Amino acid sequence: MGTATGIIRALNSGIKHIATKRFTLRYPEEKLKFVGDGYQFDPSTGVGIAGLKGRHMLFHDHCTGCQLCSIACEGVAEAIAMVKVPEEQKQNKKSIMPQIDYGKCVFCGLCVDACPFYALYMTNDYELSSFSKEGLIYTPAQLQVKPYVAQDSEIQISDRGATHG
Amino acid sequence: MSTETENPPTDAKPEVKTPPPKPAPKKPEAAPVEMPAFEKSISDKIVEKFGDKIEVGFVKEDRVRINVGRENVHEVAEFIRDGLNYDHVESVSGVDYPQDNEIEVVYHIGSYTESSLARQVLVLATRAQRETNPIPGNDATKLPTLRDVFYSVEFHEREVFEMFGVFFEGHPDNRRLLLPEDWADLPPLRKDFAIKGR
Amino acid sequence: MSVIAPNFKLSEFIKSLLDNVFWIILILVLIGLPAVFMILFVIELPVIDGELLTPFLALTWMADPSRILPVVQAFMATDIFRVMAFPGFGFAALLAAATIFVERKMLAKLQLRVGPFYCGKFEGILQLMGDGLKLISKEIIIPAKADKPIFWAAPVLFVATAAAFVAFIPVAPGWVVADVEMGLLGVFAVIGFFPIITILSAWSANSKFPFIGGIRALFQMVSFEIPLILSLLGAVMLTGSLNLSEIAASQSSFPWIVFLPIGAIVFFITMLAELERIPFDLPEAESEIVAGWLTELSGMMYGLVQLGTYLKLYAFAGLFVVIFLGGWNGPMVVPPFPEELLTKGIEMGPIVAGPFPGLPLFDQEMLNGALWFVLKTVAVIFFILLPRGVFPRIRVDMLLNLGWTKLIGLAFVNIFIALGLLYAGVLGPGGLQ
Amino acid sequence: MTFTLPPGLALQKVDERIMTLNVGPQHPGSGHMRIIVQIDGDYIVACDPDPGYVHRGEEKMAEYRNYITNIPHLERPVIHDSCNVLYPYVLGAEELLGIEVPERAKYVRVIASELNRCIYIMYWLAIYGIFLGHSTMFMWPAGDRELLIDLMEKMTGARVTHAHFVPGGVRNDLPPNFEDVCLRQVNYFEKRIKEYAAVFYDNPILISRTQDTGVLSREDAIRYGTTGSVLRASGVDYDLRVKEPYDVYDELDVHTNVMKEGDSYARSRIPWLDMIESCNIIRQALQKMPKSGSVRVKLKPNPKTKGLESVYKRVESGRGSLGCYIVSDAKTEPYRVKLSVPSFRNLIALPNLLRGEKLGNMPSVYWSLNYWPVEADR
Repeated sequence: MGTATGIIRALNSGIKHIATKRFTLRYPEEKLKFVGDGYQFDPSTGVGIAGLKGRHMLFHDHCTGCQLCSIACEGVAEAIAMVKVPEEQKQNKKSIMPQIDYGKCVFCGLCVDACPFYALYMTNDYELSSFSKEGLIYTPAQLQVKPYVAQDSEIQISDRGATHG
Repeated sequence: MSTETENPPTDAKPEVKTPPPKPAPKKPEAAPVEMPAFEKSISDKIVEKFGDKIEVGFVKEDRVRINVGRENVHEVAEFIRDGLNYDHVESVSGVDYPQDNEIEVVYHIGSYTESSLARQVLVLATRAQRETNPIPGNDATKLPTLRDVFYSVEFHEREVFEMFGVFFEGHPDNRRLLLPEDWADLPPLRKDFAIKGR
Repeated sequence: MSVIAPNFKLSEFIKSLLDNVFWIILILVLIGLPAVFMILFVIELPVIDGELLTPFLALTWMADPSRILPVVQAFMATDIFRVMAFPGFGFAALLAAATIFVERKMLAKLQLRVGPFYCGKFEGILQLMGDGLKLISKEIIIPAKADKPIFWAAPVLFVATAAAFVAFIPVAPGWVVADVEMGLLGVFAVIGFFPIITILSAWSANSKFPFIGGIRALFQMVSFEIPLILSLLGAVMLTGSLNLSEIAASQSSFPWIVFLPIGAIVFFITMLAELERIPFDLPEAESEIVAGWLTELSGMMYGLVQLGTYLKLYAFAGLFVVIFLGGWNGPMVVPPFPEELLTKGIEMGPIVAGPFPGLPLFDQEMLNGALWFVLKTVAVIFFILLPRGVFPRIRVDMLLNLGWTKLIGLAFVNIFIALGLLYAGVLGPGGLQ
Repeated sequence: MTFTLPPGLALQKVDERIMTLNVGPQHPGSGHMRIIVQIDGDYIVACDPDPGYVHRGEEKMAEYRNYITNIPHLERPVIHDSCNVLYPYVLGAEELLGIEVPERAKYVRVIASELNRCIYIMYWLAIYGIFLGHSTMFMWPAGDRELLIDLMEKMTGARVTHAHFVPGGVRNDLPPNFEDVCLRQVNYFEKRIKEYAAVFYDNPILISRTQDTGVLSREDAIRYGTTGSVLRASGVDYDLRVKEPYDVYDELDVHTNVMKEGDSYARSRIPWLDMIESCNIIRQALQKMPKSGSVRVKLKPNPKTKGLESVYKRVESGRGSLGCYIVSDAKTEPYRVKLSVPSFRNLIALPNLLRGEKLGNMPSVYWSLNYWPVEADR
């Protein structure tokens, strides 16, 4: 009779789960909420601050054009290229700043670790798809913009199961 | 940074260190600085059995390294299995040393049955002659297989054969494993096989 | 300049319109006119309410909708209606479509998913239509060395056989497509076609995985047909008839599942196996043999096989209901037909629709029977669908072992129970029923 | 059934009765590999695994990158277990570079490693379920995995490829309030996976389907050098977290799950028990972890090793013991990196287990070996 009880237990468990809450996150309508404002790095202590490794954000007034981010990326994805910025945006002597190709970037965040001047951080924006390869290359001017994100869904656990509330 | 690692410097730099060959920094007889006792007893057993045929590479905590010539590797492996109760090979790695003109094959041997050996790994290293223009399987880069001693080396030795061109004599199945069937280039993990653009 | 119409010319637009008109006229002349002549001169049109149905009369329906009711009633009395629409194919296909939707939503709920959601605005109710459109628009790819006529014919045969099976199922008293005296034997004969079609399709595809799948399907269906037939014999003995309508009618006070639970269980398990549903979906075991005998089918050929499978599912569920659950029998829940519709019609403020002298199209007994039948069938279908969520697939040798040793033994036990009930006088003349 | 084919040698004689099937790479039951199977009726007479479809030369790439930039690509072989596949490399690099890791970082690593182990096992379990035709067991683990992926994403900032461990600790400190969220979600996760028993592990159909199939005896398991759940299902009590504790595993109470049967069922049950054990370890680690402190030692930009030396480190990953052999030559790049991966070590058991089995057992035996094709190919 062990077989019969096992089969009945399995059926019972299946029927019970029909009444459990659905766990699916309906992505375009709901978006997951992340901790913090994105991955940041504090070069004075050498420890990062937790956050999503999403699209980068470049602070022009801090960037010195030292190329350390580009060098850090060299062995990983070769996504960062240093480009000349126009005269009117010039903030540093060399007037070069990173330009990131998100077609190659693997979002490891080593460039953020490499930046000693608090100039390069990551943000919560992860929706970067584009219709062309050129659209994935973000120039310094584009990287300066803080992205708008509306993410508010969190995992909520109750007696009737977990949901993305 | 990594662009410095072209082939010429790779060859040039270790050649400065060639006089003390591989196990140079740790000479167990010369510098017995608080060597772990249990590991020392293992290496002593092997030294006692084989004497000059082998050379103790290093004795560190949980790790013992034995360097053997290619003609003795089979009997040393048999002794390791029967006399010391090691029972399986965890990995077989090839290391290419172009400056020594040798390819080193390293067996990491562990034991499941003997509980005192559970955290020990015995590193058995042997070297094969390296050919400048390799013809995998048909040149002097050959070693005796350990498959009849440790069954678990079968696929690992196949991998080393295709990645380094080291032919294992007596291995029943020296076919390609990971590389495509039509691979006609150098064995890819040799140092003279350069990655494009680097 | 838009990309869709790079250079628009009025002359070409007019020319395309004229082309369309030309072709329409040509087709009408070639096909339409002969058809009209055939209708007018060859076919004998029916007489409805003392009037001969002429094309002119058909046009008057638009002016007076109540005149259409006798025509509909006359049409409902024809065989073509029974085959195409109500107890036959259309009804079954509708239930099968509902089954597919319910299966997907229920399985999704069980697995804590959402299931079809976006198609059709509300919980994805139009998903099936979307899938059908997708399947129709897909290219049909046929393996180069396939035996093409058989390969083409197999899906069509599969649906046809499933529809033939549906024809035997009585839905309400008197409402059955084929009310044959040896109905159950006919069912067995039709079920016997499925393995042949499967193996034909599998063999003609000339491919390894379909072949293994076809052989597995053959094993499975042949070895489960014997317990299937044996498990139904108990009910036949108690009823004394092979006519499915009579079997259903004989259970007016007790359904046979009360007396023959073992037979019902055996029949249910064999039913799952015949339907190739989890846990018996070996012929389509995707991790072993890709998609089994369906591997090489593509486009609407695959869609036809799926349609046939779900028709078959409905037919088996209906067979279970007819034989073990009492068919259409059940308490009368449908309200009687409102008589004032015949005399007064519906009064909606100033407007009065009707009266409708042709109504009722269906009598109360038939509606009640069909309702109970559908309810019971849906319940059985639920239990057919449920194992898909909670059981893994079993193995060929376990399946054959189950079929040949355990189920056949149980089916014989069931037959002995039926015989015992008859000889003890519990049932039969002088007994309960 | 006895077949007189020499062990390890397959696919030579082909006669009329025998049909050769290419299971994979475009087959729903193989993953990124091919198993060439010869069947006689329903019995497999010979089987030859053919990996290498996703070989990308991680070991060669590692020779051209320095010790830090190796990290994002060395975790690529098993992205679901990316912390564990990186762990031995990081331990080895620390020994070569002479770095002492802060105490808190060790605990963070243990938590990340255990979470990752559960994430991997859930993915593995999902595929094991669908290989047996159990679609619920595909959807439930795939969904409940999200709880832990969410934790990892809060912790490291990436959902799958974390690149979190570095020589000298971990990349970033835990986010505020992480301990409470972690405890809550791990507790719920444990409650959920215990519900799998009724539908999957205690299901009589599953048990009859997988018991006594692909039996690997204790002697053979040791002789083949298998590892992880395959080894422990065959009755060998060997877990590196207990036998050779790295980081802070010696301060935690780790229980090793061992079963004696050595069949496909035992091999599938061990990872499930391991997940429950992992939940215990995470709770212990959260309790014992220092509440504050540094998590990363500051390194020089391009650290160099001391001289020509080698190190072999191993950890217990989701699939078994995962070793990393690093040879360094006083440069910023390693001279040679060899990953001794458990999938590749377990692969040798596949032809021996499948010979004489039924074709219907092939997916369950194959996937119960805890084989991850991408990891085996590296």
